[in-house]
Amino acid sequence: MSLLAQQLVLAILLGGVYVAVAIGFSLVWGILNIINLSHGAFIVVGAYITWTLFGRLGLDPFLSLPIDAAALFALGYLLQRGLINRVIRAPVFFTLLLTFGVNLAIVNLLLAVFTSDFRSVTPPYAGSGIVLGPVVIPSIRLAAFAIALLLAALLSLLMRRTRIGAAIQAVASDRDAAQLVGIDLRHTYALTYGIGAACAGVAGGLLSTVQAISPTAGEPYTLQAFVVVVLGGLGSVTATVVGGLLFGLIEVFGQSAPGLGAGYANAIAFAVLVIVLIVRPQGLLGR
Amino acid sequence: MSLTGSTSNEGNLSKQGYDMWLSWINDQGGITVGGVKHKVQIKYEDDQSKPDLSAQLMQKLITEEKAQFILGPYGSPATASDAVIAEKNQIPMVEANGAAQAIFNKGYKYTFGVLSPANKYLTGVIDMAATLSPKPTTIAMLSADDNFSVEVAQGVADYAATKGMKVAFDQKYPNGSTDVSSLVAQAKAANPDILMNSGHLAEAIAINKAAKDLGVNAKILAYSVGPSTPQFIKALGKDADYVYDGSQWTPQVKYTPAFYLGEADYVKAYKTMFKTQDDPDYHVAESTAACLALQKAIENAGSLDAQKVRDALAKLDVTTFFGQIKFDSRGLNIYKPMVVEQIQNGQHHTVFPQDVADTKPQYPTPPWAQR
Amino acid sequence: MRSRVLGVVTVAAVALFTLLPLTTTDPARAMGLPALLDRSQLRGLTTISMFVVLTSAWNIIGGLAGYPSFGNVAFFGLGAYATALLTDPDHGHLPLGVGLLASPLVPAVVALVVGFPLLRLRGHYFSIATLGTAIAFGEVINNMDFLGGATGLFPPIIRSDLLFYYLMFGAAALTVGVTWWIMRSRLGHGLVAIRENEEAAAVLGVDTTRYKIIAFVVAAALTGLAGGVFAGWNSFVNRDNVFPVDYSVQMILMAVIGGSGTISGPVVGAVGLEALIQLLAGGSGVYTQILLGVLLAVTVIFLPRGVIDFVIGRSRLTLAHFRRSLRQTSV
Amino acid sequence: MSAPLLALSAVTKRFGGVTALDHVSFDLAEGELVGLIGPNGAGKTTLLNCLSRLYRLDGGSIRFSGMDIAKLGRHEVARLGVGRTFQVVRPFRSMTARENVAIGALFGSDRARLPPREAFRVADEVIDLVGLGGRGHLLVDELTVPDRRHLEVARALATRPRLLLLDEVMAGLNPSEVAEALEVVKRIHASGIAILVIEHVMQVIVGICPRVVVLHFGKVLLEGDPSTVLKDPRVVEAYLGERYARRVRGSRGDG
Repeated sequence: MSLLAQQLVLAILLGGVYVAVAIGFSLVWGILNIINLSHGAFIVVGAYITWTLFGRLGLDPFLSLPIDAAALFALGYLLQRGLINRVIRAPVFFTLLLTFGVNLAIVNLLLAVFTSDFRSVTPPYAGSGIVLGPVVIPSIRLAAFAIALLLAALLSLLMRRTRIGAAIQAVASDRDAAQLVGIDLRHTYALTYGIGAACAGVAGGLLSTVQAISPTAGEPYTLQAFVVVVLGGLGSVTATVVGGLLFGLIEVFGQSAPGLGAGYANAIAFAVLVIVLIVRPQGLLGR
Repeated sequence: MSLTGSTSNEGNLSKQGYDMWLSWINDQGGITVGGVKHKVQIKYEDDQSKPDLSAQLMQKLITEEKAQFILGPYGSPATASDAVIAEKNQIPMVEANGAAQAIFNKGYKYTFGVLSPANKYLTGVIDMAATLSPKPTTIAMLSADDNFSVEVAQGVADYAATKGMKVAFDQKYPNGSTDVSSLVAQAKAANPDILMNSGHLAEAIAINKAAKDLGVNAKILAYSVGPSTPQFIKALGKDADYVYDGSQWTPQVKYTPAFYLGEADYVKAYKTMFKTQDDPDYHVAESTAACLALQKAIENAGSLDAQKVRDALAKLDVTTFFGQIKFDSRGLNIYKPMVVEQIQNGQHHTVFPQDVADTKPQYPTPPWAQR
Repeated sequence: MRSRVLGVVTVAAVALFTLLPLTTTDPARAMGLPALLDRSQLRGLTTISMFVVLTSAWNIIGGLAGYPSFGNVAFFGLGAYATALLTDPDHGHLPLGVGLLASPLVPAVVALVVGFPLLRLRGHYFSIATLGTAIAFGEVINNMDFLGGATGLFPPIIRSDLLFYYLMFGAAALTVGVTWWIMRSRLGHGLVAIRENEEAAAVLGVDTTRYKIIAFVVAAALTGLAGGVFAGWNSFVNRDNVFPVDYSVQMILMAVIGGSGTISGPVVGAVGLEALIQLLAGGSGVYTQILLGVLLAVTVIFLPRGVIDFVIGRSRLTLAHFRRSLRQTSV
Repeated sequence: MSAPLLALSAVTKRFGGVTALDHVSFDLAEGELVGLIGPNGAGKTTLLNCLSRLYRLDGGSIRFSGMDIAKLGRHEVARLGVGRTFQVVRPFRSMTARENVAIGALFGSDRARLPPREAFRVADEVIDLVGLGGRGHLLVDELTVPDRRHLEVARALATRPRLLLLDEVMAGLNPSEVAEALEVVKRIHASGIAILVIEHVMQVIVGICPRVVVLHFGKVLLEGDPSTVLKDPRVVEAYLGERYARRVRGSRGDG
């Protein structure tokens, strides 16, 4: 019973990590119709920025999150403006390939700079937790969870309450009409992609505190993001949050399914993915 | 050799080990064959941590660079692929970085491993645990699902019972898993005296973090691969303390080498050559040992003929700074014991077997809350 | 005229790649021919042939039918495992020939079964679902003890490099031949119609479900055959070396860079890119990978229809062409 | 009188809460030419999609030459002899006009399904028939907008259908182009193929269709000969209502 409660807590906290991982990916997919295969690499870049600032300047990992966001926003903006905008009207398969190429380049640049050593940020307060009877709530994971939800809330506000958000929504619903009312398409696309990358940067900063990172660690994150978005559905922040939490539950409890075990974790996750795709392609909350 | 890609870290360490021997032997004027000294050249190719590329490059080295003998690549999958190439070309390969035993059960004649095989990786920890009091009795075993890690876990499962211990929890997770916290929670529920992981550095770090987060207060935390590297301590800081690992070699072991350097000189030479403060870890040492085995076999054979050197390897029995090197009929070095290391105050110490240990294990590991 | 030139080029290429390997060091000595190739170059040619199979087979489902599968490596792995299981002395212990027979069959049956649900998905969804299926297959097999578990399987070593070269080259020729036949048949026209507009194809009477399944199964069988030959050649099969996601990506890159949806594009892409990778191999892998990434980006942006478009003169390599291509796809 | 070629009985289709087709029933005889008209949103294209089995019915039945379409696959409907065009053209863009049409002849109805060589010969004939002669080698992107409409018709025709469904093939054409298109329709009809012509602008088909069916809000408003139908106050109101609505929208400035 206490194990069940502990698993549940971990599943929900893990879900928070997935929300952070998926939220930028979902935005870019929903608005630009790009499956951003370099999303995982962005996350890793964010993680390395946090790691560097922590190692060199002793900056608390949670304080470096805004810096991650800003740096990744700039990177994302420039990439979209300079590169991806040029094939945005080509078949979706091409943007997929292009972002794969970008991913390859980023990962290997990171390898050249940071080597493939595993890094992890371990602030002094790591490992402390709130103990509720037999259940432990690790404080770093709890903080990461809270920040992931805060990030989702901020993004939601940005999309609904600001001019930028309105422009992004307009571009997503009707490109030509948006252009007619004076929205700069290139700029708006680049903004969207930049915001998506910034979210990835924050996710990376969070991940560096709970997991070990290396330049090649990004691919699983891209896949996780994809699964989360498919589960929740495209097009809203809420859907991503639901998808992320659900995926956390599936991961944790799928592993303890009798007769299967953790060795099948990916198989279980993808089986769920394929079933959802076939039964309800728009996702659980998708339109 | 995996100089880039997912195992580039270990690959580069192994290359350092080869280079250590190379500079030493050429300072001596080379290998003596029939009274004549032959200078040695080692050619490297970067297999990018991909087994298929490794085989391709191995063939290239043999045909284009006219490689006469092969030093193994890094990792069990690449070693398995390269063993086939060695076999097809009938060129002896001495490998130091692929411990999965399966490679040696196939009747290959040209592959020799200086390592203790995978199933021995963590049995040393069990041997040690049996000598401690209070004696731990239950083990929770987590394992990645690659061939090497599975063999390590299997070795523990087979061996624990003979020492009166019970594996209370045994789970595999996919290689490269990003989150293992729920597995650790399950392991915790089994309330083990010993928490073991058979995986890689990233997972060892993640499991140690999760163990602290969730307050898993096992008396022994032991991970197959990871803690022996300096990175493990850098990544975890004080939390790395008390962790055990099974190691092929540690700078503290004391053997009586028949030739080449002793441990202390080896460590000193390493630090000078690579301008570092870090001690050489076992990847470096085992790779140097592979070179030593090959050197000795060539000298014993008194010939550069591949067939004769192979036969000399099969008969080899020599003690080096790395320990005894002697191959069974499969080409496996089952005669060298694994040593157990523990991290104490941010330093690696050898704690078992007692005859090579430099200090006693700090046991039991204090609960996380009291550190 | 152009078709005659192509015919001559094809015959010449087949003749060259059939005869040239006879000049590899050992057989050349045996037959008194000049030694023009060494064993490592022959191995390189075998690997190139393997990628011709993978890329051309991918082209049938990805290029012709327009279903960009990211999971074809699963068929390679299944084919390899089928052959390995039958030939490994600890398991089937049957001759290689028998093992090879199973290598296209097992993946074909699997493709038939998973094809029905998967091929109902389109675009990104199909790509990722196939990728997930491939990863899942690798993982499940890795957990199956009767398939050698994580250790893998070990078919007996057969020392003839030439044998495996001819097997792989034969598989490549077969794949290209099958593609050629498909493209001239009703099937090929139907597949292209599906790629261009599935509903329009359906109302014209194309049995879209059946055609997609056929394409998927044929691609799976051919990919599996390459896997089977690889198993015998490499004598070692486990999840890490026959289910690498890299292969799925690599075949797509090769097809796209060469020009997908054509017969020669995937061949040119596979030969060119794999030769380049082999030339650069041994150098630092990091920079090879960065180069690949840049090459991919350049192709996607400037040569969306692949290199073959220029080789066979369908488009001219001019600045105006680049500009037009950019104008069509950018904002 | 023999059984009708096409028989719709109480055909119903819903999208979420909206009923797009509500108990639509009418027949069409072998070789007959019928017009299907109605204001925007009346459900004309939805009906066509039901006829070619792109949509599944929520009620009622469609029988084509005695077969229940609901039990067939999309391609089987085509093989029985139902050809159609799309209002928004859906050419195979990587192919030439000739190849596009050949797809119809390669597949299509049981009377088509020719081997590749013959399919291309038939394609050439059909291309001439619809007035695309000499432009068969062009890629779709190189064709003019009216030519793309003709291509759509040619492709459907090459399937050798017994019933051809034309979805607003004349929308957006200028008067001389419309006249040309009407000629093509007449020629096709003269060869014995039954045709259901959908048009938004009814004047276009009044001249050629002996019988029209009026659809309004998913229901059959009435059917009969064009001159009677056109004068019917309900039809006038249906269209007027739309025009009125359009004028109101226009004055708000978002037309």
